[in-house]
Amino acid sequence: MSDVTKYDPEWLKKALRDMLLIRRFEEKAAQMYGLRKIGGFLHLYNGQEAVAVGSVAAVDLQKDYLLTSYRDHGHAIAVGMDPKNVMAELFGKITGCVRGKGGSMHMFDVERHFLGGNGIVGAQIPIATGVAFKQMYDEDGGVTLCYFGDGAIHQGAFHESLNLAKIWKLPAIYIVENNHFGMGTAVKRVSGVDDFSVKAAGYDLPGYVINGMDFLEVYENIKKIAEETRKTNTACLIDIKTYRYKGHSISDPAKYRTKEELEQYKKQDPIVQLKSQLIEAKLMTEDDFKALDDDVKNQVQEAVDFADQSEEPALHTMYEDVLA
Amino acid sequence: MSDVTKYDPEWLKKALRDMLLIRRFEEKAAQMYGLRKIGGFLHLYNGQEAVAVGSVAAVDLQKDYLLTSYRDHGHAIAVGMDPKNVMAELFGKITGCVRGKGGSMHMFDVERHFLGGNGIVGAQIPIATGVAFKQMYDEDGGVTLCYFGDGAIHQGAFHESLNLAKIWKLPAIYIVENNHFGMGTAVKRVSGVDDFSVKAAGYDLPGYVINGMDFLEVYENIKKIAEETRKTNTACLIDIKTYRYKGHSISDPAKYRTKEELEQYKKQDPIVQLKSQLIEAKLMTEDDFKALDDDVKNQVQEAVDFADQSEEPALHTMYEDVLA
Amino acid sequence: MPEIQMREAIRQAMDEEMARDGSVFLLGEEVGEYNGAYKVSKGLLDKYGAKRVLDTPITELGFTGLAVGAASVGLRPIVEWMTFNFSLLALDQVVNNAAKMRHMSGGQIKVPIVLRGPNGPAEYLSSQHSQALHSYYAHIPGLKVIAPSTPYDAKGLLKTAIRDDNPVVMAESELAYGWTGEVPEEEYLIPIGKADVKREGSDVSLISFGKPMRMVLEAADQLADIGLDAEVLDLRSLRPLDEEAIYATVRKTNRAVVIDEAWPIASVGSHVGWMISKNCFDDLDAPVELVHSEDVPMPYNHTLELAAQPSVEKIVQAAKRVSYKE
Amino acid sequence: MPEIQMREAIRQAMDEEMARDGSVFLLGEEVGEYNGAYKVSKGLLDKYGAKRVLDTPITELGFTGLAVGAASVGLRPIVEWMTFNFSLLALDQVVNNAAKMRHMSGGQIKVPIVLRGPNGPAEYLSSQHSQALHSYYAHIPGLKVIAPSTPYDAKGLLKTAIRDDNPVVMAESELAYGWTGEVPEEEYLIPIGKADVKREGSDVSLISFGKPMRMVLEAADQLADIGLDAEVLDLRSLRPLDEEAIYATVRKTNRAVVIDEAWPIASVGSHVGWMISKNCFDDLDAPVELVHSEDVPMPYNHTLELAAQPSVEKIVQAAKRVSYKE
Ligand SMILES: Cc1ncc(C[n+]2csc(CCOP(=O)(O)OP(=O)(O)O)c2C)c(N)n1
Ligand SMILES: Cc1ncc(C[n+]2csc(CCOP(=O)(O)OP(=O)(O)O)c2C)c(N)n1
Ligand SMILES: [Mg+2]
Ligand SMILES: [Mg+2]
Repeated sequence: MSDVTKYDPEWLKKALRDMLLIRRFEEKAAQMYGLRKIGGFLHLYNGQEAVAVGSVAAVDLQKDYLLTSYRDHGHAIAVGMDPKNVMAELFGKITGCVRGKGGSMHMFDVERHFLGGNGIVGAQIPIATGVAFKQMYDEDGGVTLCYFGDGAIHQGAFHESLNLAKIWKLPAIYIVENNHFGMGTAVKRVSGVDDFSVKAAGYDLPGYVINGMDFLEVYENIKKIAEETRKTNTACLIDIKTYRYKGHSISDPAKYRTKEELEQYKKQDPIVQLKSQLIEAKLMTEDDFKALDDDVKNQVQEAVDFADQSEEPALHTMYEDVLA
Repeated sequence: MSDVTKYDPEWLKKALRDMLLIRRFEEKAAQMYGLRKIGGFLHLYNGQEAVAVGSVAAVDLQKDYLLTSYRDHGHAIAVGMDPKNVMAELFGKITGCVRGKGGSMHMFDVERHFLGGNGIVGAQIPIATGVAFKQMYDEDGGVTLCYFGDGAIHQGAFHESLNLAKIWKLPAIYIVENNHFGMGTAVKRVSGVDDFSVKAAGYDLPGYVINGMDFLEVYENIKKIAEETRKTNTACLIDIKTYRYKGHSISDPAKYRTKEELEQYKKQDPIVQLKSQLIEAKLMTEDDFKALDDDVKNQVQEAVDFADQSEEPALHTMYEDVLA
Repeated sequence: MPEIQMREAIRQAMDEEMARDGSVFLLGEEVGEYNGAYKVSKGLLDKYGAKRVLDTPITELGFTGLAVGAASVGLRPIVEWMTFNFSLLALDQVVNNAAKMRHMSGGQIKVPIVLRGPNGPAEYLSSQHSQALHSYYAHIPGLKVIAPSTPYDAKGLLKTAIRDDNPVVMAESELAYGWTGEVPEEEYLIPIGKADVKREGSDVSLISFGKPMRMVLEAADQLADIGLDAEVLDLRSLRPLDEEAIYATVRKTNRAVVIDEAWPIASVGSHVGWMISKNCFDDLDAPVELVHSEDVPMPYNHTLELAAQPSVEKIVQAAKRVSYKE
Repeated sequence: MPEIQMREAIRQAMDEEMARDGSVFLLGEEVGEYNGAYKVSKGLLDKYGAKRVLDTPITELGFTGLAVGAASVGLRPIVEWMTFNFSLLALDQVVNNAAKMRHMSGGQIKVPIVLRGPNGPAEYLSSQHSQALHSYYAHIPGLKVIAPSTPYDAKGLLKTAIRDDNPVVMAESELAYGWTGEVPEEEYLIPIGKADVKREGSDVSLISFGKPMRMVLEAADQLADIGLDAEVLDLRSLRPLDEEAIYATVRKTNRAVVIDEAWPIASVGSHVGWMISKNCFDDLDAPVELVHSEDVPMPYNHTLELAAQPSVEKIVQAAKRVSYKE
């Protein structure tokens, strides 16, 4: 466990706030789904907050990029998107970050270098490789973080991409957000290996394993790895072990796992952990945390109000954003 | 180098004859292409004969299967197909093994468990995995040999298939016929690794490297590996190093490699090697070989005559073999 | 006759055929322990075990190709694609192998495989998850393609498909899985390639298939209210197309509206429109109208999403136009 | 004006645009050291270096997706697919990303990518290598699709495509790479979406695109010999379709034959057939005929292979049929 006292307390509190914001946002989204304000698939990020927040904190979104799957609210908030536009997107409103076109699975913020939000399992891997290609082409010193699930790694797109990244020296960081399940399927039922980092050797790339339940562990490792990638232009593969507390999507009761397993992970909750570390180091009190949480809850409520009061897109917008 | 005296001399001579038959067949096919008796792509097998002949000799085609790419004449002859029907297929005649429907790239002989002949690079890999699936399903003790090129291994289909073979315990033997080039592209220009067998570990499968220029080395290794696969139902990946003497297809002048490299491989010619071993062990004389070669040449000429004299398919056959 | 859901009818077809023939097996993402993303395969794992009901990794190309290979040596796989959107990843194996192996082998091989799953838009899913891709399969010789609109048709067609020695693609619909309809207890089969008149009428022919059929029947009711007696033809099979049935209804009514929830260009719908225009040239009293989805990627917003698709209203309007009753 | 080959015209377009704009680059199998499987990219590696002319591994999905990603952040990739047959492996990235990223991002992203290569049958290649797959791309909103038939059109259209901020698919033809035609030395662009009357005539409209255009023009000559004055419209762009030009020629001649080398069902050809039938209903003196490839996988045997495709003879016959001159 890392020593929190090495870090600027304000920076740590910002990270804690970001994770908490994601958590509360997701809880609220689930509630809004129940009220039928949101429809379709809703893949929540509860439990995985340290991955997005820790890794985004470790890179520089002036030059670095990130891309992920449909489980994208956490990344959207981690890069600093306003929860208002994220919630409005879930509500399908014109004020949504993609104008009500995409919904839950397709959050994008090009200014913040967040390129979605992809609904096809594994499809973001070649795309991210192409973003890293552009970084190589322009020699701009950036790296691309490509997140995908433990289910996605078996897709051919993964294999083709890692080889391309290797031979063309692309600064791509491939991150398996290994939450142990692809829908109802436990990793071990569909994978020949337990530890995905071993696959890196098949492309002569470095592989790493990181505990994704700990913000600082994610941050420090990604920081180091990203610097290495920048320096060597050698891509890498990281198996970040994490866990999703909720079902695959909102309609999934998650009967395929035990309560004990879930409780086991909740004991390592990334928010609780960082909060405890901060309190232990006397950088924060329980009351401070309470205040922070209230503040976050307010922000989420504001997002809901904003979404609720926003307009639906006009019919003619259906013909927009098809061609440039 | 293996000791030839361990083996039945007739069996060895049969292997030598098969390799020679492939060589002479390919030479004749090239000639017929020049005479415009054959059109389209013509991917020759010269130099790689020990791979098909050695591996086919090591399995039992009563229960085992094989599938390969468009570079399939060698395998067709190795499984015992009559060169007449293979040549007639190249000529596009109704007496061709697939009735003039397929040409060079699509030799099939279901009775001999040879399932083609696939023109899409890498596409035979999932198909072969499915044939191995059937062997697992029926528990019939068979194994499936799946041959593909050093260019094909980067296809997503490879990655998806090996994982499937691992988790479902399918008796598939994946053989990279590594002839060092995919068309004009040297392996090292498009691959992150030199030795493909290392990729096996990414699926927790065994990986092997074999010298494909030596019939007995191929035979003995595949024999051992096939028995292992039969016993354990664990697939494996083999990097068989070989070389193609001709261009990728008949129209390719192969300017991308040096004469020296080619000569280097020709020194290890599988036919010359086995012949020398047999002569050295006094199992054969130069005259015997000459006689064998004449016999083979006759057989190839007969195949040409047969093909030449065969009928073209009638127009209405175009509508046949589309649906069962 | 018992009323059952579409998902249950599909399940029954698979169940009965699996019971009848040990070479039939089911594979796909979440078809086993999860009982299917849309619960179509519910109970089959318990009944037939993990050898015959296989949860696959998320590898559409790999497991579809595997199934094609298994079919080529005598098994009879049913592949469930979680949705047709993802089947694009497997398309090479369908077009270049399933549809071609018999041809390439000069008739030596048959590929008795069924490829099925939900096609077309569901709700609130945006553009990657809301595509009606049946035209891609209907384009390819060597395949058969069916698209049932009722539990009765789904069961009868799927049983036939499983017994067919050719690759058959069955386009279902997520929204239709809950639709109910009568299905007899005794066994029956429905031939592939036969359209079905779902409603007789004399004034105008409404021709469709799959999910839009429900709207089409509703539109027919509304048309009746304004004195237009619509005949409704359910194609059921998109390859082969039942040309005879199509021409018969148009020759009867002299007016046709084709309804296809796909995008218009190079669709089954516009193809049928051309076939009718060509082969019933002298019978047509009005141009053939096509009701299709707007030619845009599907928006998430539900109002826009509905507006982008065929609707009862659009069908009624088209029928009125071809009847010069505007 | 100099006469150059089609492959040279395509090369010139890429060369000029690469010289003009450093963000344009070319990738694909064998495009570099081998100078292209069909020598279309000859000399470009020498001129622009390995950073801008990249030989890819055989990974259609991966390198196409990579190019889509690179385009989404400002580069302008040209992807050469060795043939369209292999593009099926990349289709998911084209349909679900190239065509959707702008939509999914609410207009934040543009994807200026060109996807090109030979489409349709060449010779003696059997069924996996002889498919005309343009209908698949023409079906998809979010893409543009072009199919030039002359060196002049190829160069002008490709230059426009490279500058276009949208994904553009260009269907070429292996057999047409050697065709020659006049191409001016000075720079020119051809807009995407405009059809071109390649021959004026008054008796019957022959409407086609891409490789079959050459047969179509030959058929027009033969028709002239028997007193039928054919107008030949080259669509050039399959998405968007130039509806105005299509209707204009049909309204002039009152008879139409569409020629598409694809299989018939759900093809661009039958779609155009329906569009004409619907929108020129009162102008047509005969049903719209479609000359298409036989609905079978392509045989290797050359006689059968030719018989399976459109031919001058078939076009002439169809034109005679619509002119009631049989
Ligand atoms: C190509 C494709 N196949 C199937 C699906 C349906 N699907 C959506 S999410 C999912 C599970 C993915 O699991 P994983 O990669 O572990 O990501 P997680 O949901 O756990 O974040 C599946 C099968 C899809 N969207 N795309
Ligand atoms: C999917 C696909 N992409 C491209 C091609 C064109 N092509 C045919 S053979 C070949 C090279 C294959 O090399 P390798 O796998 O090493 O096999 P080899 O020819 O050396 O036996 C290519 C690119 C194809 N047939 N299929
Ligand atoms: Mg997961
Ligand atoms: Mg090779």
